[in-house]
Amino acid sequence: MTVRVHLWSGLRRLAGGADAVEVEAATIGQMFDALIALHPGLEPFIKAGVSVAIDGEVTSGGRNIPIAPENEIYLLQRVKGG
Amino acid sequence: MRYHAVESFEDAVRIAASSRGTTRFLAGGTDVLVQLRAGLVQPDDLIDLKKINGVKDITRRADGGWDIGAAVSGAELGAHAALCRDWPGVVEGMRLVGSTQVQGRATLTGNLCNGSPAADSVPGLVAAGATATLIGPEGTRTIPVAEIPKGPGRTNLKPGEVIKAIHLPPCGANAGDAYLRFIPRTEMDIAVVGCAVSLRLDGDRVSEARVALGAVAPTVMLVPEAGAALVGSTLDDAALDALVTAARAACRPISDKRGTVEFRIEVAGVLARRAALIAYARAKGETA
Amino acid sequence: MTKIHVTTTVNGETAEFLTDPRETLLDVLRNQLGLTGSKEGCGTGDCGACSVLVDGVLVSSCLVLGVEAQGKTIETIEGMADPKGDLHPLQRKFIEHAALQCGFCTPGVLVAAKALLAQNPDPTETEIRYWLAGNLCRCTGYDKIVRAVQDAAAEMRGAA
Amino acid sequence: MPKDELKGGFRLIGTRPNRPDGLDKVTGRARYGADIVAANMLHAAVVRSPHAHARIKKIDASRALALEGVKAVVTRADFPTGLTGEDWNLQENTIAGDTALYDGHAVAAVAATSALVAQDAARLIEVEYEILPHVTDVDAAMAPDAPVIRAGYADHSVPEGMHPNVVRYIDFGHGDTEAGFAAADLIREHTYKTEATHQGYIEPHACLGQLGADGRGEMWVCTQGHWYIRRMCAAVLGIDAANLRVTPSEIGGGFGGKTTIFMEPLALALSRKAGGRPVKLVMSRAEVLRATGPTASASMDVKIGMKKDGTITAAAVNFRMQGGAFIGMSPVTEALQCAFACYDIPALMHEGYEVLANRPKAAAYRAPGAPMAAFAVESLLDEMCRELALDPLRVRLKNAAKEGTKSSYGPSYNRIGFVETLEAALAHPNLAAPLGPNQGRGVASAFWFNHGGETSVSLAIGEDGTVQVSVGTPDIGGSRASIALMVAERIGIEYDAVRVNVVETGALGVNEPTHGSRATFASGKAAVEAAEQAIAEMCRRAAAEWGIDAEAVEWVDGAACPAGPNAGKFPPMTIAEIGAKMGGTGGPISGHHESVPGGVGASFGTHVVDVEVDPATGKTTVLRYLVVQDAGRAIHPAYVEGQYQGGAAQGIGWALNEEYVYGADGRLQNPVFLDYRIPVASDLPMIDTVIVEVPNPGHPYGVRGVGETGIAPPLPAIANAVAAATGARLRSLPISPPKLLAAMKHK
Repeated sequence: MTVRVHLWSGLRRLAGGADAVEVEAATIGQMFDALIALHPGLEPFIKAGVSVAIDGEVTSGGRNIPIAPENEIYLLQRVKGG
Repeated sequence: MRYHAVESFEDAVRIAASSRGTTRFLAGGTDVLVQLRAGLVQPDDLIDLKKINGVKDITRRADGGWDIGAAVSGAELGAHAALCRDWPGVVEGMRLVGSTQVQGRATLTGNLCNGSPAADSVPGLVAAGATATLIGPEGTRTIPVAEIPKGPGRTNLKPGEVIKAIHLPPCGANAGDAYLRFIPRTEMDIAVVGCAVSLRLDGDRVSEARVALGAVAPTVMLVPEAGAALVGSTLDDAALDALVTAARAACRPISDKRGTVEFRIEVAGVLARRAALIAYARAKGETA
Repeated sequence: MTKIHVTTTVNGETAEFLTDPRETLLDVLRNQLGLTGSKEGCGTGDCGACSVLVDGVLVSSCLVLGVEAQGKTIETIEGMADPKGDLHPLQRKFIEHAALQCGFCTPGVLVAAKALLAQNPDPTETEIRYWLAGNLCRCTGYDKIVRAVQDAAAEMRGAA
Repeated sequence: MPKDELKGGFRLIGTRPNRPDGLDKVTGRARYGADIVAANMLHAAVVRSPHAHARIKKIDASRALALEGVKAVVTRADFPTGLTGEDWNLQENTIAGDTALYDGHAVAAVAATSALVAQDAARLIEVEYEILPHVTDVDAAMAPDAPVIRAGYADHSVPEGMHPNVVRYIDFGHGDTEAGFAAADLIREHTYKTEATHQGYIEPHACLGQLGADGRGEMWVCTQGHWYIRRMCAAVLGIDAANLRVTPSEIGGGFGGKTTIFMEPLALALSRKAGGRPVKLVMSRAEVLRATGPTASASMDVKIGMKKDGTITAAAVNFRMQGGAFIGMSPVTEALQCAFACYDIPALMHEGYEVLANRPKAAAYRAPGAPMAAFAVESLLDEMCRELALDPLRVRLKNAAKEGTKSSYGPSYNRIGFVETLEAALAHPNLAAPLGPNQGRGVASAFWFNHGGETSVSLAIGEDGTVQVSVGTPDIGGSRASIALMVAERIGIEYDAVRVNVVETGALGVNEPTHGSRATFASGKAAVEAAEQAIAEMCRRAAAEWGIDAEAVEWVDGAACPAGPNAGKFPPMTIAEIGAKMGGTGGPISGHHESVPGGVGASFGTHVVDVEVDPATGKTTVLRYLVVQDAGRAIHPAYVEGQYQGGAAQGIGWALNEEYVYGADGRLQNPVFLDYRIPVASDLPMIDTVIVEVPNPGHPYGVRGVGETGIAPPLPAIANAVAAATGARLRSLPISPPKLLAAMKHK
């Protein structure tokens, strides 16, 4: 399954300038692995921890969370709270 | 630290004189305990004055003036209706010190002896022409309150000297006083500027006036030029402008975390004007 | 360091303790008498969390020495409900009005509010706010505290 | 969960029962961090650096150790080496290594038989410092000549050529900003600054720690999150997390500041060194202000393009924030993400820098980053509305983000309630209140994400049919009550029949702290899930008793009932009956839920404030204050209002009076409540609230978090009101009288 992953602009420099990248993945974990394989420059950011928003909802970023082509997928910098 | 609950000023003075280390007198304790706790001062001898006979008394003298004991709290001052009638400005200055809780303990003498140029009760006392009786190893003396502050945190009390009582002159007829301070909140702050005005009227005209400023110089100070600006006037705009100019001219403030030089000078004039209007209204018997 | 023996009355009961003269009344209440309802928020008389009554006068117990308690009558939050456990109207109204969030300032606010109502049974909003200006609360914005005091005052006036 | 419950019609939800911990808290019985003692307990005190930046050349504790009653002294040498990343940061902040990095940085700690002896001993520990150049201001710390606080900590994101104090760079955005600005009728650009502020919780940090030579220990501590305390202490001390049992005390306020460790490992290290005797460590207020986790100070550039009708065509921001001498602490990312989150803007660019400075390690503070961002963006928006003579609320309405809007930080919004807050504000009577001379009205809006986070909840049915719920999120503002309401609502029993306990680390799986406005959302959602499990089991027990299929049993009003006439004719079996005989029907009945809950619903708020400014002194008085915020659904409205009012009060303090004041020597000048001026009762009016309810579809009862959003709008709302009252626009906080008076003279 091909999913479309939107990157924040700081990541775009490391992914050939595109604001979204298409990878083959059925879970968030597969998506991370595919992104790193495609653009190794993304690895330190992903390893440092990112949040993943699926259809507008910020998830925990758990690797087993399923994703599908119809989902709107965004990588976000991790958010804290008070 | 040794704690001494003495029963006379003579005992207090004797213990202070015989102490080989640091001595502190305890009246309300609202400054001393803070300093103790912060480690700013580590007294060897702490002499509690509150058990001395008469230190909690507020007494009207035969001449109509008032004697206020060294351990009279702000709350007690504020509860004394006759004193409040005579010297509302003196009392309101003291009543601005700290919270309700602090008022239960804090005293005029403590506020004075702390030596802060921002002490809220001191401008009112200075404007009123109050005096203080001091007792020390060399005996007893009475001096104007205005002569007690020496600089931030310092007083002109001699080593081992302690204030027994504060005396207010008779307020007399057609007199009024007022104290105002500026703080950024409504309560619980140290004055950025303070101003007391004490005046007497002859008809509508000011016959005597004394103006004291706080937090705009190393000590609370009497500003004779500011008082003079009011004398002879009906507190018209020209007189008030002259008061403002004189008050500002006397300021020698610093910039610190609580305010800037420019702000303090500006606001000193604002408060002088407002305090004069209140004092004037009080002297005329209007409630304010 | 020599300790001093002090006899005092706390919430109607005689209490005795030995205190280092540097210890505050708050230290003594909390550490020696086990009355931890009075809190230390600042130690400098600025927050009111340690409010108690000494001989009926509202004070910050962090600004009173333990030795000064000799022969005095102290009232703390632990003595506010009646001995059977029935809450003071202020305590009840604070719960009902959600006038506490974290609850840390609450004992001090209650003791201070009780002292206010003892001398002014019908305080205005402004009087309540200025009386309680020395009781810092960081959670509530004071709105519900003021309402709870007003409501308790009304009830107490009605009951009197 | 039946979705029709989102429509309302509840028995308990939305009511205002007394909180279960109320009695303890009004009688002084509730036990906070410093309220506990242990047998054979020692007391600790901490030696702190008086310098903003200094090399520690020598620490001599011999005089302290010679004092009678002193049992242990620890320095960095007593802690393990080799930590990395945030663990190393935590250790470094707990106790300085070779360099003290800020005024108040812990250097050594001592345990003794009394607090007074510990304090005396701390004064006897001699530390020799070599003073190093320091910097505390964020812009100064980025300047080419700024002293380097720590070289080599910049992460991969920082562009080349930046000062080594710049440790992180963030940028994101969408659309064509160049074209967007070209389409604007009015473009304005300004720089805004906010000073650091402190959460100002009234309870200072306090803990009682015990650690034996075997690496097993216990801790009692006031915290928003005891699993965080456990993990962080274990890491800093090099012990196993499971060997440290952490029990949370009642907590005297946190607001984000109690989500991390500051001095807790010192108590444990002292205990270990003192033969395992328990050690109590309580901070003074000055220690809290100097050496816990205030928020960041910020310097922010904002540029907005607007059409004459108020349509925002493009915007760009560049934020710089320092979060102390430690990487990862400044909330610059969150600030950027919140900056334009209220609006639907076609072209946006966000850039931000995280900067090191000689200040304490910042911690979270209520919607971290959002207040600063709101101050900058909402102030500029207000200026432009005035310039174009447009109504500021209607301009916000025109540009408001809605369901489906692509958010400023990336993903599209689900159902959100921003428009509803604006409409409610427009309809509120405060907006029609007449204004007198020197008075002005200001409005502002803000957004906060809210958060799910790791959550573990257990629920057990009692023999009498009452229910006990174990949660891991400390109750700061009434969450026991809100969770009990939801569980009681779902099970169909009385509110008082549910007891919610905040339990220690040994009793549940890992829980994140009470932060991110998550306690009622996440623990509440998990508690409802756990209740579902228990209900299913109770239905099974009833079915077995009746000899019918479990599917033929439904749960109605606190009892198992046959589902429809075909299931059989049995009288309802109540929870009390099921509980009474559960020992014979299969054993204890409980429910358990663990998750990182999704479905988090963002919360938007709009505030309206009226102020009066004394033209002669520049003193601002708040006359009237209105908070409108979307709660999703208010489970216990009184505590929702309390969050709104408390957030507003903190924001008002930040706007008018609160600030960290550092001297030229790098020392904090105002580490007492006398000079760190939080609002007192007489500073504030009653704070009016409107609870907007646009249910969050991701929560069984529609809850959004409500705790954080409310702190952000007051900063710009007050600045906007002051500008309306005086014509003077302050672009730096606080709006202190000296600053405002000067601005009024020079406008």
